[in-house]
Amino acid sequence: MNKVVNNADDAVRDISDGAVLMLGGFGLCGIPENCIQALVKKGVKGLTCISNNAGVDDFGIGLMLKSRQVKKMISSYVGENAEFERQLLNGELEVELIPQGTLATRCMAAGYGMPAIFTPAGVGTEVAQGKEIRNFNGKDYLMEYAFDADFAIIKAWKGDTQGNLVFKATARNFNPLMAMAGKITIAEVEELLPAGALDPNEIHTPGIYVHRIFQGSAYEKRIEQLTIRKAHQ
Amino acid sequence: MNKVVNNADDAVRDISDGAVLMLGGFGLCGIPENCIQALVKKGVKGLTCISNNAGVDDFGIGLMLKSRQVKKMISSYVGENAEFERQLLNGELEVELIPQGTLATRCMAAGYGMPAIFTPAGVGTEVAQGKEIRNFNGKDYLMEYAFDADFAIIKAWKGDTQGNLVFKATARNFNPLMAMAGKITIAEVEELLPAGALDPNEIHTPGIYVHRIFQGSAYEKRIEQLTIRKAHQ
Amino acid sequence: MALSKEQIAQRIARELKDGYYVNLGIGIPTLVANYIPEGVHVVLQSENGLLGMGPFPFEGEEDPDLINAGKQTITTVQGSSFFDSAMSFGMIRAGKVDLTVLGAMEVSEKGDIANWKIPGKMVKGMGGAMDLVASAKNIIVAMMHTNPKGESKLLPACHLPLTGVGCVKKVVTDLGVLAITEGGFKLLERAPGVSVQEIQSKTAGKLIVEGAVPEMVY
Amino acid sequence: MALSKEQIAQRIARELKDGYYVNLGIGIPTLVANYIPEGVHVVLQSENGLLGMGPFPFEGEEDPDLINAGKQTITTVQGSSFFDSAMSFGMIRAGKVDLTVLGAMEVSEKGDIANWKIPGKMVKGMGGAMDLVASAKNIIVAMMHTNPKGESKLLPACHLPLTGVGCVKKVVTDLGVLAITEGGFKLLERAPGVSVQEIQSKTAGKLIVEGAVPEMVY
Repeated sequence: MNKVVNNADDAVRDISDGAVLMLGGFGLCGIPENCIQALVKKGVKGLTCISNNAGVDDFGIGLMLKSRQVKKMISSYVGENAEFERQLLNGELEVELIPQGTLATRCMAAGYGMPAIFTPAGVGTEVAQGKEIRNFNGKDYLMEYAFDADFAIIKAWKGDTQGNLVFKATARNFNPLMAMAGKITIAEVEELLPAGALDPNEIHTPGIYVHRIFQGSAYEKRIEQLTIRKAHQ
Repeated sequence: MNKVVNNADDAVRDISDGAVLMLGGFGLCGIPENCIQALVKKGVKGLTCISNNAGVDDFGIGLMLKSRQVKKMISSYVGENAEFERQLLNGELEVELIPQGTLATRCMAAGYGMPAIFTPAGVGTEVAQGKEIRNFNGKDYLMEYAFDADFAIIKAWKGDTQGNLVFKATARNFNPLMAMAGKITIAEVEELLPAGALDPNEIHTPGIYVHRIFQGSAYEKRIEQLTIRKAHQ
Repeated sequence: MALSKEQIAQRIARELKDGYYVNLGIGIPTLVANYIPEGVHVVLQSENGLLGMGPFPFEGEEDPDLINAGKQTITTVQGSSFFDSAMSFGMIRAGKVDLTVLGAMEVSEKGDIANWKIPGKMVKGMGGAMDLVASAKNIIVAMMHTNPKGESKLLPACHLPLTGVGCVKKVVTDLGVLAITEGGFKLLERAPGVSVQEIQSKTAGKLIVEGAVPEMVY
Repeated sequence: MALSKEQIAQRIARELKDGYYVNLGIGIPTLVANYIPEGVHVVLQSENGLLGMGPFPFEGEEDPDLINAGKQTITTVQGSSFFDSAMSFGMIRAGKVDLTVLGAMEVSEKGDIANWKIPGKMVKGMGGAMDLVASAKNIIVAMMHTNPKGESKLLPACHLPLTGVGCVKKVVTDLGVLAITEGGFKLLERAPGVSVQEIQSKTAGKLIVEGAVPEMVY
């Protein structure tokens, strides 16, 4: 039951060209930095990436975009990325934009074995095009399908050797949802602990969802929008 | 934003005859003991109770059954209760039995604003009668609707004045799901703390779901099946 | 005189009621947090997974793991809680958030809103806006009455791709406060010194003016 | 000689593989936990919200907040985790549990199972059984080969109301081990000293016997 692998290279060893990946994080917050670097190093191509955002030019998924590894992005917001824009406008990159709550719930649906969910997000907009609309109690909902991803690659704060995970603050975001949703789930953690070190009441992601885990290193944790107030405000 | 009420009587003050209630707990584990007693004392009648079980003859929802306050039970398992059986066989009580996972997920659906969910549980059985069946990827699923409950009455381990809740061990069960699902959610807790006392990373139920909270008293926490091993086994 | 962005935020803050859970969008809506009236306690939701958002951190106290939906570093207040994005949008979808304030490019007299896409321009994505407008019980739009070209943003029907349909309840602009009613935009208040006539001339959608329209007081 | 309930559990335990997540039903299945082979590490799931279920507590160490799905007091092992019932059945539905062992009143040669309701008798409810059988990847039924009246419980089709359809993969009874195959019950192993003929005579459903059927070794 020991799910520990040596490092990011080992964790992503069998991700091959054309794979569908989920990548946790919101902006640059809570992203699997080590695995992204390992994927860039590995040079795997033609990836479909399901991730709320696409990183920035020189960090996060932006690094994979720069090295032309991404065929398609499925995201809710892809701003802040000039290289992304260039590839998209040149037709080198496909993008599917979906509402953030729909993105989150389609991950959850996969993790919960629910093939589809209903949400009102996007009713009456171009997001609804081609989708089944259904009325419940006088309100229209779109039927949206669970994601089907080969790998979920996520980042947690603490984890144990059995794959149990705990997230910190808003670095939680999509990570526990994607953890549930991947056929193979790879978790990198800031602190890897022996089984039993985490309080079973406080575990966010039970180990059953996690297939590989390792302690990451050299986390940059870049801040995208440093916003501060003056001491005398 | 202080949601604290004085006691169980105060918390259930406006529950009236014919109300639809969700009651947390699994067997006698994690049940809202104080509120059940207050409901018995109040004598409110004709209730529909959504709860995984129906208590035992002299405890839990069994107390409400004994005083003939329950019109209908919606549960997954109602054994261990002679009075329940008597009322059911005499036609004094309606019962709707639904699979436990369906029960849990219909609570979650209500809390997540999803009008319906799909589950394979019950396909090909009498549970499927009259329900919409839908095939996804070669597998049949039943469409099951979100519950619509007037009040959710739940029990937590710790809570704060803003309604944030933490559950202990398997006393969690249906409690956080029902907490999300009630139009009005009433939480009784073993320990009521000031806002800020709970670690925001470790909260199971955010306060937004909880409308009333109070510190319960005199918890019996009865054990339904005391099972022990011998020291020398 | 037309309101400043700060004043628009200040006016919207008067809509807050004690005990409200509130989601504030990026831009003018974010400023609303600076004007919460005395005695009114609200909890701010950030859709990336936080209830109980506090002010920006002091320098050196920023935490890269603690950001808002605009990716800005923030702090928390007492009684806050973190959760995943599915629960976050679950509570939005279930109508647990009492008030949502967001910006818009266009609002129609039927309450439609367009705020995510301009054809021909690079699209950044809708983020959580479509979820919010489809589910929130009470949506107030904060925006300028006209665009930089001077064209009305309050229209009979939106020209831009929609974010949501028939969802906006109220619009607070630099010129006034307008409720979406069955007949169109009902003018509730004027900015100090701004005439009904000026508002009429800058409102392309149907404007309803009943009796004397009070002037806002600042 | 026919197997005891303990021996049925012991035989099923041999199906466990290292790293399995396993859900054990009430009755004989619960006993499987006592026979987990050396060197095989499995994690027991209890559908009321626990991964990492341990043995029953010593006297005085029982915790009313810590029970299994049979409402028995239990303990946890290192690396355990608690969660709510929706996540619990979510992981079951998503096929994360590798093996489910449960009892049955009847099993059909097509893998249908009936284990929750007898018409005319008080119905207690299906609990989590319908969810488990509808979703588990690998379901083993543990039961006696015949009912107290001596009638076969392995049938061409179930007489009792179904719990699930075409879901059982294997049946371990007091007389043998049978796989559900396209043609019917394929006899894999006999209990020590039990003849193929006896099994045939007590199996109402189609029985497939290919070559010599090995005897179990205890």
